[in-house]
Amino acid sequence: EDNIVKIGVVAAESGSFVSAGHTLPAGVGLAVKQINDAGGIKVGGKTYKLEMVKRDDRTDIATAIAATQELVRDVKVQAIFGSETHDFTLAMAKITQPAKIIHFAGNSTLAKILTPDSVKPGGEDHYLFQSEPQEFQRSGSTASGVLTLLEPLLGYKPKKSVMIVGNDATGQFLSSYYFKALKAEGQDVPDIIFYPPDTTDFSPFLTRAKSLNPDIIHFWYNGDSTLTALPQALELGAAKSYFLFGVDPGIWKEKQLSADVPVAMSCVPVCWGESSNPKAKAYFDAYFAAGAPHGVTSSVSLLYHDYVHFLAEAWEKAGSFDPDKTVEALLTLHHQGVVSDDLTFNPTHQVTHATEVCAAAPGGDISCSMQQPPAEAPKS
Amino acid sequence: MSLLAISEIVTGYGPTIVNRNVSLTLAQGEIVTILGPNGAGKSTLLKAIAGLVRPRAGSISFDGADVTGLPADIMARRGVVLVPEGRKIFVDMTVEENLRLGAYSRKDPDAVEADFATMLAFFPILATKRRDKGGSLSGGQQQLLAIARGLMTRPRVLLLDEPSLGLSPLLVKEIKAIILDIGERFGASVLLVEQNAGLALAVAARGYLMQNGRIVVSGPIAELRDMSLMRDLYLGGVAQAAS
Amino acid sequence: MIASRQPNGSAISALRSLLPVLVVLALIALVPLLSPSNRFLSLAISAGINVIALYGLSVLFGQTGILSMGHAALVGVGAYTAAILARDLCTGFWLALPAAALASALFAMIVGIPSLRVGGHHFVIMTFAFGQLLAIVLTNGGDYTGAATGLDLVGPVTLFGADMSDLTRYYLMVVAFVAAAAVASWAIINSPYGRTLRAIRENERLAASLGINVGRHKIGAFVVSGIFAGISGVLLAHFLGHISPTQFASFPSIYLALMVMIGGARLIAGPLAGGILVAFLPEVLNLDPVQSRIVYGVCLIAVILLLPEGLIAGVGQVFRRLLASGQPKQEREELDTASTTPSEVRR
Amino acid sequence: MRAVDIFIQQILNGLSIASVITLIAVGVTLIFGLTGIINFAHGEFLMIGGIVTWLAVSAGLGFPLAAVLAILAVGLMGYILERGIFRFTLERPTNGFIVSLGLIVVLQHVVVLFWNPNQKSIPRPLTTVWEVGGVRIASVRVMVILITVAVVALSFRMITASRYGRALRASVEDRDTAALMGIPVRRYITGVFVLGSALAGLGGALLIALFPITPFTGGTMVMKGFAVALIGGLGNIYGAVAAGLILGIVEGFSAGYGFSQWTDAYSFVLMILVLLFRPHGLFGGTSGPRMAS
Amino acid sequence: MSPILEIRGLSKRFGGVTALSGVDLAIEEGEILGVVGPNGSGKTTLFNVVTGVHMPSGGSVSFRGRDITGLKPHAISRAGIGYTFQQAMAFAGLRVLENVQIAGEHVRVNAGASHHPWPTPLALLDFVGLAALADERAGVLPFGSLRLLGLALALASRPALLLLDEPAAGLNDRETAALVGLVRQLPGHGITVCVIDHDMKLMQMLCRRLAVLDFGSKIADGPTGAVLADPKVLDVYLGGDL
Ligand SMILES: Nc1ncnc2c1ncn2[C@@H]1O[C@H](COP(=O)(O)OP(=O)(O)OP(=O)(O)O)[C@@H](O)[C@H]1O
Ligand SMILES: Nc1ncnc2c1ncn2[C@@H]1O[C@H](COP(=O)(O)OP(=O)(O)OP(=O)(O)O)[C@@H](O)[C@H]1O
Ligand SMILES: CC(C)C[C@H](N)C(=O)O
Ligand SMILES: [Mg+2]
Ligand SMILES: [Mg+2]
Repeated sequence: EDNIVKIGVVAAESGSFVSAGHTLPAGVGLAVKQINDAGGIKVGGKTYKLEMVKRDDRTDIATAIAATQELVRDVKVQAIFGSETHDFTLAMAKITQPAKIIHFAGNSTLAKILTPDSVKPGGEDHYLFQSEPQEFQRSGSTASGVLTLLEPLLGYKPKKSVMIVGNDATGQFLSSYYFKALKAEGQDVPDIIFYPPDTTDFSPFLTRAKSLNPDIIHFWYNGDSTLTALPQALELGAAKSYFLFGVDPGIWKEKQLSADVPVAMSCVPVCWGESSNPKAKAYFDAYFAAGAPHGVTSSVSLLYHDYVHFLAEAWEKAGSFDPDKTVEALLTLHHQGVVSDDLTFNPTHQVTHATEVCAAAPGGDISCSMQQPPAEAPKS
Repeated sequence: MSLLAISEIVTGYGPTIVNRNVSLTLAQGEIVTILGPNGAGKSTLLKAIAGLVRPRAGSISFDGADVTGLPADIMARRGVVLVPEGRKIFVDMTVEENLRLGAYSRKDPDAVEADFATMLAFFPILATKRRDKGGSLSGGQQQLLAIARGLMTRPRVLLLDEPSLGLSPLLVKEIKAIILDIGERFGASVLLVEQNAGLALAVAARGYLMQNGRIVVSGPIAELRDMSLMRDLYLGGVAQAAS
Repeated sequence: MIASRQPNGSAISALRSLLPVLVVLALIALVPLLSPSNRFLSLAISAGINVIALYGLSVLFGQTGILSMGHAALVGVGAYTAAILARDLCTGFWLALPAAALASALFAMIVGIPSLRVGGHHFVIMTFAFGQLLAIVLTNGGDYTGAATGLDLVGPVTLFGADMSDLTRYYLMVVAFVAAAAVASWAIINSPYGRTLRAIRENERLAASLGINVGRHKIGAFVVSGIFAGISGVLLAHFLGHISPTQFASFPSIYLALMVMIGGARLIAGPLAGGILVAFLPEVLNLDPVQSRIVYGVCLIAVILLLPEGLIAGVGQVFRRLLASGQPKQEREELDTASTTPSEVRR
Repeated sequence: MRAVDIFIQQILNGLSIASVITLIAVGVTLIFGLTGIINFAHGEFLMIGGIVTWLAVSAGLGFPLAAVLAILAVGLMGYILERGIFRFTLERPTNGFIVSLGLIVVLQHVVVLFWNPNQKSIPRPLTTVWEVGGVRIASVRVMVILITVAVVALSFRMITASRYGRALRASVEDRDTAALMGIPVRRYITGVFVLGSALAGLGGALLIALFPITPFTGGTMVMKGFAVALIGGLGNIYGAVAAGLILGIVEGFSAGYGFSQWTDAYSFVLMILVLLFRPHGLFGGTSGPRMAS
Repeated sequence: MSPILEIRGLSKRFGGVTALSGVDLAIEEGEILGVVGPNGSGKTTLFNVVTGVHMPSGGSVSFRGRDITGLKPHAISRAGIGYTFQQAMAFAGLRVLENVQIAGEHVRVNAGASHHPWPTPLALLDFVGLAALADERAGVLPFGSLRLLGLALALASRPALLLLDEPAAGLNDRETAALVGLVRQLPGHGITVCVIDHDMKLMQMLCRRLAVLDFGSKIADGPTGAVLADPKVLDVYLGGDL
């Protein structure tokens, strides 16, 4: 008889945030299946099979909280993944942390609470891990990649950049880092233009950007909005080139997008449509074969997939499900994942990994490259 | 044969029954009155005839056809028109618009214009207020407007619910003359509900006395006037209180 | 001569409407004895917190006839007040309660005064707009409001030294607050003040002619509803531990209005029933979330069409009709008349 | 780019989205002003119009035909909903309003159920972009503006043709008394509701011609539609058109020149201010049937 | 003795319509004053201005020596002036008894309203003959009963001066007589009455003094008999003999 270890997932399978929500259980589920197919994990001499217990948060915080309570206290999971919604995650952590449940979440705003003080043993977020890099790293790698890839396509060195950013938690948080990263690359950034999250008519924002005469307009960060905005930008001739955060070359091709100017794209963390990362193809083949839809957020699932493996390895290394020992193991391990051969958590429970940036030439080919993150945050 | 014949009609609102087995008739050109105390069900009966309230039982025939349960707009187009109690004029519309609405379903524009002129001549006050909102009229002026609007429909049967309400003695006299004139001028019959017994008794040829939703007495006006029940229910109090 | 007659004991009959609610709440308070799941407790706490806000809405809408689409914003003011006070002044739960009630009441007044200047439907849209504005202000409020990410609220809730953060204890505390809200709203409904509000609902002009300061009382009702909302907000903030602007934007407001309508805004049992139903219907029927929302929307429409006074009143009516079916016909007619509203009122 | 070009460009930007909002506002204003029904689900009608267009275009139909289908489908939906639901709430407008809130939930999730919650878009029916001076004019936006102008003008004529217009207003004020004048009140109310719905259907088709939509697109659009209807004066078509223009331009300018993150706030503040000083809207409107609670 | 209500030079214009022009009128404590005049002569407007529904365009109103011109309706009601509407009104969704209870709850007894011990709501219903309907919803009452309820409501607000706008409209002779019986008792309870009605029998029974308006001006004011015999009044209002 196999022993079972339960991993909880809280994600939006309905409500307004569904598009991101589906990727989370898909990535976790895939990893769970792979581990079980390989015989499960060995901890303390016994073999365990993993079981994913997922709960829909209905994009509703009360449901997210109830689901977390249920997973933590009724189902008694060993770890929790989720959610994709920033404020939900922060509220969930109030439950998982006192209960000493290992909690993985991708929200970059977690950086606000993951401080050396809070993650130390006995700190209030000791068991909380951010499955994405520190924001200066992602911003830094993205910015340098975008500029490097666009320069040859433009035929000159771009000097002026304008950012267009969704005015929600992610956008507000991320944009300040990306702004600094662009500055560090020597860009003149005259304006960061925020748009309300449900905007569909981007023309006023784009016209404003156009009036600043930019070499690049950076759409930062919502993939769906970006896809809405790009055709309008092209129509207005708003800039000499564009950067679309979070749009996969796969989407670019599937939607048969094209532009008369160079367009850069980036994926979080690796692209599925066109990639320079050889391991990624196998992952995404399995991922889509399992029935997951092609979407702008599909690649994010990769992170969750890797962290389930990472966690499993940590448990094996700790030889126990004891949360304190697990944390210790997580902090000392170097995991070989798809995203990176050397996934490690830094002292504030965040990881470091590369970001993939691609660029489409006008009417032509797409080329991609993995961008290594800067070691240090730019001095502002 | 009578123009309008109501037979054994039952009406009510929700679960409450108002009229029970009421029958009455109205001949071409006739003026008939329904009298009765407050809450007897007179207005409800008129509404049922006009099609605003669906009768629960019984039948209504008009001009030889069965019209039971037809909606108000169809009844109005056939010529059975109610001037409702409590001056239900359109307060946000001008006097002229109110009058023209009366002629809504008429297809004889020239005659409508003529009638419009006649109304303004009948009721000079409406002519001076032609472009004012109905709601700005005084109570009595609104009553006149409601009557005039009813006449603009060129009814064949005019159901008048308390037309003298709120009119000055002078205007009551004029209204009396107009009611008497309706038959001749418009060829219409009139079914009149009135609390002003003086007016009702003066213009009607026949009358029905309604109590608790039923017709209790009917007959020629001269007979009704002398009936003691009538006096008790309807007229009697004045003398007592005055003494 | 004017004779003197005493009105009959209506206080007792009024109490009869409160009693079932208190009995139900007492039963609900016993639920932890059945060792329910933590999911249940958690959902029940959220539902209870909503119900407290709904009692405010029922005073505003059920009694005064003012439909607000910005009630969640008032809850939000309470929640943010609690979070900001805790952050800046280390204010605890119990001190936050009066402070948040005050802040929400104040905000209600600020929204109410201009909104009530424009009557009828415009009012609904105005409250909606104010709700949206609040969310926008919170989103762009920088570090002070935590912007789109929102604010954390840490710090235990204690009562007589006992830590109330434990789910069961928090549950019991919320049930107690719900009971208090029910009693408060019952007291309002059955006081002359409640009658005054109903008078305004029925006919403002007539109310004014009888010495009622219509404008002031309408704003007053708005403020009262704000007090309920503020308290609900404090409970919510302490329960979630983290609040953010989207929780208090217009759609949560719409849902609050729906809940109170489903339960019935005029009856004391209405908010309780509405809040519980909406929270647990999808759970109980175990529907796929998308389907459950469809079912729930259809239910709402059905309730409004078939039982326009809300579920509780509707069920009560059916119940009375069943009871009355044994009695003589005449009496039954009267019973029913009393419970139907006249569709047409003479003007 | 010259400042004046930017300015003109912003006005053009404002006009096209203003067109869609105006279509909603005209529908809202007609339906409310003439039937007293406050249909908050009007935005979802628009969304359905977009979905129908998307389905039709995906099935290979051309945009014009798809738009006609959207108009017909949403008009039919309006007919069914008016007959099946809203007619029973005429006496109590508040109930009609609440029912429409329920409809929002139902319509959104029915669409999610059948066609998932993701964005949907169609290829632009017109792709030409003219460049005049420094200003770029997309032909599809011009198409949207022109269609809106034509359709609104047409509806306006239909509604105000004196006899109908008078009868409609009378029906709103007092249904019973209007019926006593021989006005087929019920048919009129249904007719207006269907017309307003059909306009939303067209609005949806035009919207998806411009931008992708999701099942939740209706929510934000309807708020703007109501704001415009109120700013213009409920029941006042002229007002709705003028206010739609004002709002479109204010939004465009606030995004273009103001603090962009406050873009949404400007329209609400505008509405609140207008209603505060002119409770019946800038151009005056009917107060509509009284709201019985 | 100074009059309880003194109206001086009161005017009211609606756009181009002059509804009242320079009306002077004094109502003596304890009397029942009648106001008559052709339809549209400004009677209701006079009441509306006194009770604060409309702002006057000119002139002043003082009640018991206090200037009340331009006060809000609720303030005027609290000062001690009650009134009934020409269109009968009640709180339609509430029970009849509740209606009267509400009406009695907003009086400030010291502010000029009557000091007499006041009858209970039920007693007031008894007084107007509606006690049997106390538990009905006001919305289902027939017109006549609604008028009586309106009177009960106004009485419950403890007025020192009661303004009645066409209280007998829609009542038959018998009901009118009952109303006369009621209104006549009011001065005995310390309530001064001013009544508008077109029913001359009623007015003759109730009022010793009549004031007549025509086109917004007062054209006669004096003992009832004399006023009704005034040729001017006969001409514009009565249209010949009674
Ligand atoms: N819309 C309604 N809903 C419910 N009951 C009503 C309605 N209208 C009238 N009633 C009731 O029906 C009964 C008869 O009313 P109706 O108006 O027909 O009397 P009436 O004889 O015209 O009285 P009045 O002389 O006062 O006008 C009354 O008891 C009244 O309360
Ligand atoms: N709100 C208003 N707007 C415009 N004109 C008005 C308004 N109210 C009244 N009037 C006009 O003022 C004049 C006086 O009206 P008022 O209602 O005072 O007359 P009344 O003497 O009470 O008549 P009735 O006996 O018919 O009730 C009328 O010509 C009327 O049209
Ligand atoms: C698309 C990503 C940037 C979103 C990510 N989960 C974050 O919150 O940072
Ligand atoms: Mg009647
Ligand atoms: Mg009058």
